[in-house]
Amino acid sequence: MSTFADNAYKLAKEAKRTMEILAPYNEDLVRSICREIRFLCSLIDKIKADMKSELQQNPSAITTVLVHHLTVKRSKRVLMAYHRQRVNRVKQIIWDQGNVLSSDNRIALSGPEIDFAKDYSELMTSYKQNFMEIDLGGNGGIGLDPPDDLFIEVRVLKDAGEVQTEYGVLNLKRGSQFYVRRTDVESLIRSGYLKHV
Amino acid sequence: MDNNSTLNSSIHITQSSDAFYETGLDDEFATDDVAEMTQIWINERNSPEILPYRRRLVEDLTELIEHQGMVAMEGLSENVDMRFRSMLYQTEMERIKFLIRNYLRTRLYKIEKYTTYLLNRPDVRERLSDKEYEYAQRSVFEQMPFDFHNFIVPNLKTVFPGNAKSYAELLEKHYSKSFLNTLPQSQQDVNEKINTLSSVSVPDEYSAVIVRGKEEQGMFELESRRQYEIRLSPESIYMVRYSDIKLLLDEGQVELI
Amino acid sequence: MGIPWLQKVPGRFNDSVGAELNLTGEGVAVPSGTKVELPYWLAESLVEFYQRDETLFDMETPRIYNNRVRNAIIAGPTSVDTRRIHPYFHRLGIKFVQKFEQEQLAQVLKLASIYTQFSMRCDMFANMSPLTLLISRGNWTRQNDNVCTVALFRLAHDSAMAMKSWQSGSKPLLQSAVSY
Amino acid sequence: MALPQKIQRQFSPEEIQFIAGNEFISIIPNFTLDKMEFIQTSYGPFMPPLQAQVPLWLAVALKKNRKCSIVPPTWFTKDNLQALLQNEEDHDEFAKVPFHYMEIAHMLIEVAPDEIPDIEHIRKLLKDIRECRQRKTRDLLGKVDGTRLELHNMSRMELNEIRPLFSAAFNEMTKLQFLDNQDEVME
Repeated sequence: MSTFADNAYKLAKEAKRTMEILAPYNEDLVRSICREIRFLCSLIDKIKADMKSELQQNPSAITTVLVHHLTVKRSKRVLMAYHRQRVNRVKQIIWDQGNVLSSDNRIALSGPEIDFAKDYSELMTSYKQNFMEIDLGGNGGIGLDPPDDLFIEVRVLKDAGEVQTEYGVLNLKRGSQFYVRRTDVESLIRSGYLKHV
Repeated sequence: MDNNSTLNSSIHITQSSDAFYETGLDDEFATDDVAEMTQIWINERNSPEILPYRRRLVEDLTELIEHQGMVAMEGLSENVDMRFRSMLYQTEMERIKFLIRNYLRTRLYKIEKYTTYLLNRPDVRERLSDKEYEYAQRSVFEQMPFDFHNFIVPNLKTVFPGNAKSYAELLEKHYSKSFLNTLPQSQQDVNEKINTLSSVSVPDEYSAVIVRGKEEQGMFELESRRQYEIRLSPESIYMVRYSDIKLLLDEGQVELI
Repeated sequence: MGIPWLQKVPGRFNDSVGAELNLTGEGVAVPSGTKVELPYWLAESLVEFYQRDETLFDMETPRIYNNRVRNAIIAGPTSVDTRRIHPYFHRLGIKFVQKFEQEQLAQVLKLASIYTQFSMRCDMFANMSPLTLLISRGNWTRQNDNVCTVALFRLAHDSAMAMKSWQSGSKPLLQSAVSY
Repeated sequence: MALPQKIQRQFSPEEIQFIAGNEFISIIPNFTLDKMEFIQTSYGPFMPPLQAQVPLWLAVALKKNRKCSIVPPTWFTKDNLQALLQNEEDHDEFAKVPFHYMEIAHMLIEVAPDEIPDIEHIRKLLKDIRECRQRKTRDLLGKVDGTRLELHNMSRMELNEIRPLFSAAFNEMTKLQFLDNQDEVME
């Protein structure tokens, strides 16, 4: 067997290395660590069963049990940390982009992570319902940047006639310039009628 | 410019004097809701632990936004002048919405970070709003009538039909499905509590914050090291341990920067 | 690549340890009193346990904190590159200070960290251009993978980048999705 | 996460600028408008050529719509900034500056360059002041000891800029501090 949770080391290092990206879920390593934990637990049980009341009199056996026990706890802690870090990544994607299941992400995520993403998105959406006036964003909606340019300056690139906005009617004649609500013209800018200046 | 300032002071058209705004400090509107919300948000962003939820403030401002929204909408159908006003009103509304949005999301971030700790500490738990508490952990006993006479504990599955889950549950379910359920029974607890191996995240009370006094109040001894003092004054800014000024912050004597 | 709690520290077991534990990696038993090196996380927990008023394991302070090093740091905090002595000189040292309440080591670490770790590093990037900063972040991270200064460097670096981007006032304009 | 990673340790400079938007500034409106009831308070009436004081965010919105000219604050002149720089260079401590000086300067230069005399000179002075203050900041780092650190006269933007690095250094030092408490117990 390996010495003191070698696989847990590997996973801890991998977690540290991939702190800023969503790396593919390392199922193999997670499984080996779980196997190791099960194995160590069975060893502990066996020693305890074999020695019964004599265990207290045998410092060497106690040391063995203790080291195994601590190794189990350490490995488990690494597993928690690894999964927690990934959960944070997933949550970040759900808040910022919403579409957690883009093909890139889908490859990187484990089955339980995909389920978590779906559940989390629902949980967050139901919390947001309490603040309809404010709009908390999330799911790729409004972000947390301060509202610096609620209204923006646009120049008309192509005649588009009259356009009804929440803020009133705009007569979009080529070359004219307007100061308008950002959200009213975003799609017009995307489709090339207006230019943000 | 000289002419203008003479004009200004002789006619008193503005609400405040030049000297007033020249101080450059933030406390001009110490009593108004928007200024208060701004500082509450700044405090929340900077403190390691979650601070008491300001329900009244959030509700009042939300109502005001709602009302102002209707005023701004009325302006839309009117003349150019009204449309212009409407635009300015909306600009202010967006600023306040941003404050509240950022405040609530900052709290959500902390709630998710310290879920177990928050739920296990009644004194900390009461800093959460009802909605936040529900988000962290729906209380089984609040949702289902509990039969005290017969001691029948409601079945979890009937309490949480479908996907109505809390964050604590989601996380527990996730850890369980990912690895915990393959471990021996004795190792399936989500929350390890053995000293250095504790998996429960707890806010670091000793972490650094930047702080200043709201009013001139003289010297104050640091809780942790009494030989050190800080001056409580709007002009005196310090980096200190959060634990050293926690009480002052509770009492509203200092603000975080 | 490393993490402070993975670092090995010296110590001795007060009783013999069976071969099945494979403490040395060679599959043999370790007689009591033999000096062994254990990862910090394990040593730290083992020292907590007593058997008949005797500790199971005694941890020793690693050589990297011996008197020679300490005196050198006290004599000239900037003359000792603690990162070359050990990549986790500071972080591991803090653990020893907290665990064993070693006052002198605490003082030494204070000297070493303030001068060599923080101030000097801070000077290096303070006046770099945004581009240099971008490139240097990668290099720094690779060359000094283990050091806590990397973490500090990153913090300062990210602040500096955010400031540069704000000062340049480059607000992204909304773009047309149509190409001409 | 509910709070994006890049703003978990500090505010973004844009957020600090947002906060500075509450600072008051004088404008000269070029239009007449009755008093307006905002959520926070009311502003106006606006009657050219009389000066009015409004929060910076409102001044910026009016200026962008060419509805006013902005009166730069008294500290924002070539002479006063020159004096400030001199003061900054002459002393080891930070000179007293308006708490939002960087953000206000930034916004004024961006939205009202036409109303700032000697704008290029002012830019240069601001840069020199900033560099001088940054040097002082670096010296300050050596004073971090995990108990308390005086940061008097630093502006909000500067405080926010140093926050992640200084907090990390401070927290490291805090871990080395427990012994001082013990000394105290023994005394």
